[in-house]
Amino acid sequence: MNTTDVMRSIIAILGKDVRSELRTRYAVNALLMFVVVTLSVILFSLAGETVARSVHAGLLWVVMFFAAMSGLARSFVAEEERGTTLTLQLLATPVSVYIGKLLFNTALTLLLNSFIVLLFLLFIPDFTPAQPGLFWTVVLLGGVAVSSATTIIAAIIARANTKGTLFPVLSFPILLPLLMSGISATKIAMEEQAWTSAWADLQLLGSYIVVVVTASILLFEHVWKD
Amino acid sequence: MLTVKVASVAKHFNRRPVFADVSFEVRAGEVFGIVGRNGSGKSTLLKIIAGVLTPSRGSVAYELDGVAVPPELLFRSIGFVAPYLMLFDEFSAAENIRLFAGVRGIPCPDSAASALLERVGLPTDREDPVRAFSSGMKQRLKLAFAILHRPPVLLFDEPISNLDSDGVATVHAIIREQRERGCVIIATNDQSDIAQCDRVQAVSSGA
Amino acid sequence: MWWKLLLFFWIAAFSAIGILTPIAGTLGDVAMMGQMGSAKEIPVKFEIADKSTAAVGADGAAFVMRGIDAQGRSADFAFASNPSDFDAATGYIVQGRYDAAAHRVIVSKVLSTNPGMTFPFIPGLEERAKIILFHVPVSWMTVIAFLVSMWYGIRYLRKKDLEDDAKSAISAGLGLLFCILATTTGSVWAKFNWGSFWNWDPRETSIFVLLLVYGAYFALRSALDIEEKRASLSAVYGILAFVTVPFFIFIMPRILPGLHPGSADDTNSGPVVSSGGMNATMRIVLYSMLLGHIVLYAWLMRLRVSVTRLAMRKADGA
Amino acid sequence: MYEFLEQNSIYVVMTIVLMVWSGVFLYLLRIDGQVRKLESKK
Repeated sequence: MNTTDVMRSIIAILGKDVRSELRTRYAVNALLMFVVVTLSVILFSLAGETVARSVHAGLLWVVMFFAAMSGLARSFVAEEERGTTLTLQLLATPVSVYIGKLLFNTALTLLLNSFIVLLFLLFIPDFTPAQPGLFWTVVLLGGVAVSSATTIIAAIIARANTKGTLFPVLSFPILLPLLMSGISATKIAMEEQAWTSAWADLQLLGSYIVVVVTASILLFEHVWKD
Repeated sequence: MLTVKVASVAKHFNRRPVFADVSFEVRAGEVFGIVGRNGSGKSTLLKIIAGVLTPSRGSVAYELDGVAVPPELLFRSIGFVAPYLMLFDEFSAAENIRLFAGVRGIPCPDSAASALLERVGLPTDREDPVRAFSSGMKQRLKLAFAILHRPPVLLFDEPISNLDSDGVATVHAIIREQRERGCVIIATNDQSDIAQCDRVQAVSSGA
Repeated sequence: MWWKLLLFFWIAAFSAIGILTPIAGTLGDVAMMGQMGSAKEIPVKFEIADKSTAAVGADGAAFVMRGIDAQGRSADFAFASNPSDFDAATGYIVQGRYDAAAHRVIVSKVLSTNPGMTFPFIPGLEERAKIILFHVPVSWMTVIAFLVSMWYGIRYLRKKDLEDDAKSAISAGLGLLFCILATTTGSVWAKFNWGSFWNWDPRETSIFVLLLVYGAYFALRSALDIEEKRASLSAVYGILAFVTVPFFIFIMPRILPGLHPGSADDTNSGPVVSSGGMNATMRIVLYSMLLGHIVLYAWLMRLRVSVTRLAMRKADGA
Repeated sequence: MYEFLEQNSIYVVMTIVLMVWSGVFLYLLRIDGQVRKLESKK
C-alpha cells in the first residue's frame, strides 16, 4: 500500500462526503440557521449595551463551540445510521477513512467559523479586532483544533447508544485546553497588545492539533472495527 | 494461489458464545458453504472472515502464493455481499460504482462502469439516487460492489435474497466464474446456493 | 495480612506526626513579620545560647535570654515572666513578635520546652501548610490511578482481555474517588486561605477537567452495552483524555499565572514538592504519606479486582 | 464558626483529613458490601 493509494482513497472519501453534503444539505443549512439563531439570542441580550472586548472573545467561542457540537458528530453518525460503516470498512483502510472525515470536518468547521465571525463583524457594532491578522489566525487554527479533537469523538459516539447527548459530554473536557487558549489568544487579538503575547497560546493550539491527530490516527482502528 | 485458513475461531458477545471453535480451510477454485439456523452466527463468522470483526479466540489467515496477506490490506482481496451491507443512498448507481472505484484507487472510465452495471443486470442510464431503487436492484448493485475490484475472495451472505430468477442466475454465474480467480464462501440456507458449493460446513451456537 | 496492619499504622502514624508536629519559624521569619509592620505574633523556635547570661532585663523586662535559631542567627528573647522550667530547658518554642528598636523578640507565651521536630513557618499559611501532607498525596493518586487506567486500556487494545478492561474501569473509579477528595479538600482549604471555595486558578481548573473526564468516561461506559465494544471505546477515550489532559495538569498551570505553588508568576518556588517552603522533616512526612497512599491505592485496587473476578466467575458459572 | 475555624486553622486541617479518611472508608464499605453480596449468592 503506497502513499499515493492512501491519498487517492482519502480524497475519494472526502469527495464523497462533500458531494453528499452538497446534495442533501443535511448539515450546512441547519448549521447556518443554528448560528443565525444563536447570534440573534446574543443580540437580544446585548441590546444596546456595550460589552468589553474580552467578553466578545468569549461569546465568539461559545457560538463556535456549540456550532461544532451540533454539527461535527454527523459525519460518523450518518454512516452508522445508514449502515454504510461496513461498506467503508470494506473499501478503505481505517487511516484513510479517518483522514478523509477529518478533512471534511475541518472544511466544515472553517466554513462555519468564518460565517460566524462574518456575522459577528456585521451585527455587533464594537466587535472590531485590533489585530485582524492574529484574529483570523486564531479563529482558523482553533477551527482545525476543534475538528481534530471532535472527529475521533464523533467516531466513538457513533457506536454508542445515546449519540446526541454523549457528544458534548465527551468532547468538552478534551476541548477545554484548546478553548481556554483559544479564548485567551482571541482576547489578545481583540485588544491592542503585542502579537508576541499570544505566542504561548498559538504554540499550545499547534501542539494540541499535532498530539490529538497523532493519537487519533493510532487509535482510530480500535474505534472503527469491532 | 490463494488459501483462506480459519483456525478454531470463536466469538463471544457479553461473554455469551455465539459459536465456538470453527475451523476450515478454503483453497482457490473452491466454493465453500456455511449453513446454520437463524441466529447461529453465520453472518458473524462471515464478518470475522472479512476482517471487520475481531474473533474472541482463534485466527483467520489469508495466504496468497504462500505469502500471508497483512490484515490491514485484507479489504483489497475481498468482495462482500450481505443484506446488512448498505450503499450510498443519495448517489445514483453509476456514481456509487465510480465512488467504490475511486476509494479503491481503480481507474473507472464510464464504459467500465456501464459494463459492470450491465454485468449485474442494472440499467446504465438511470440517474436517480439508489434510495429509489427496489431491494432487488439494490442487491444487484451490491454484487457490482463486490466484484468491481476483481477480488480473489468473494464472501456472500444470502446472496440471492430479494432477487428474481434472472438475478439468481447472475449470482450463480458470478460464483462459477470466481472459481477461475479464487474462491467463494457463501453463508446461506438456500438449496440452490448450497447446490453451487463443493463443501459445506454447519455452524451452530454453543458448538 | 501483616502489611495491611503496617499500612494502617503507617498512615495513621504519619497523619498524627503531621498534625501534631508544631509549626515554628526562625528569627528571620519573626523579623520579617516585624518589618512588614504586622502586629501578629508567630511561633519561633530557638536554643538557649548561654544559660549564664539569662537574667532580668536592664530595661525592666522580666527575663531575657539569648537564643540561636536553626539558621544560626541569634537574638535576645524577652519573657514576660521567669519560665519555671528554665533549669531543664535547652530551647523553647515561643509565641512572640520582633521589636526592631530593642533588637529583641518579645515573648507572650511559651508554646513548648525542649522542642523536637518542627515544620517551617510560612507566612499566610501557618498550620494550613499541613494540607500538603493530605491534599497532595490524594491529588497524586488521582493522576496515578488515571495513568494505571490508561495503561490497562492500552493493554486491552493489544490483548483484548476483558480483565484488563475491568482493571482499567476499577482504576478509573478509584481515580474518581481520589479526584473528588482532592477537589473537596482543596476547596475547603481554599475558603480559609484564599477566601472563596473556588477561584478558577489553573490547577483548580485542571482538577475540574479531570473530574469531567472521569464523568464522561463513565457516561460513555454506561452508553455501551456490548462488553467488547465498551472495553475498546472507553480505552480509546481514556488514552485520548490522557494525552490532552496533561496539557492542563502539567503545562497550563506552569505557563499561566495562578495561586498554587509552581505557577508562572510564582518566582520563589518550583513545583509543589520541591518548594522551598518545606524543611527535611516535612518532606519526609510528605513522602511517607505519598508512599502510604500508593500502597493504599494498590490495596483498594487489588480488593476491587478480586471482587470483580469473583463476580465474573460466578456469572460464567451460573 | 467561620472565624473560629480561621483562627484555629489546625481544625481546617483536621476537617480535610477527616474528609479524606471518610472517602476511603466509604469506598471500603462499598467493597465490603459487594463481597457480602457475592458470598450470599452462593
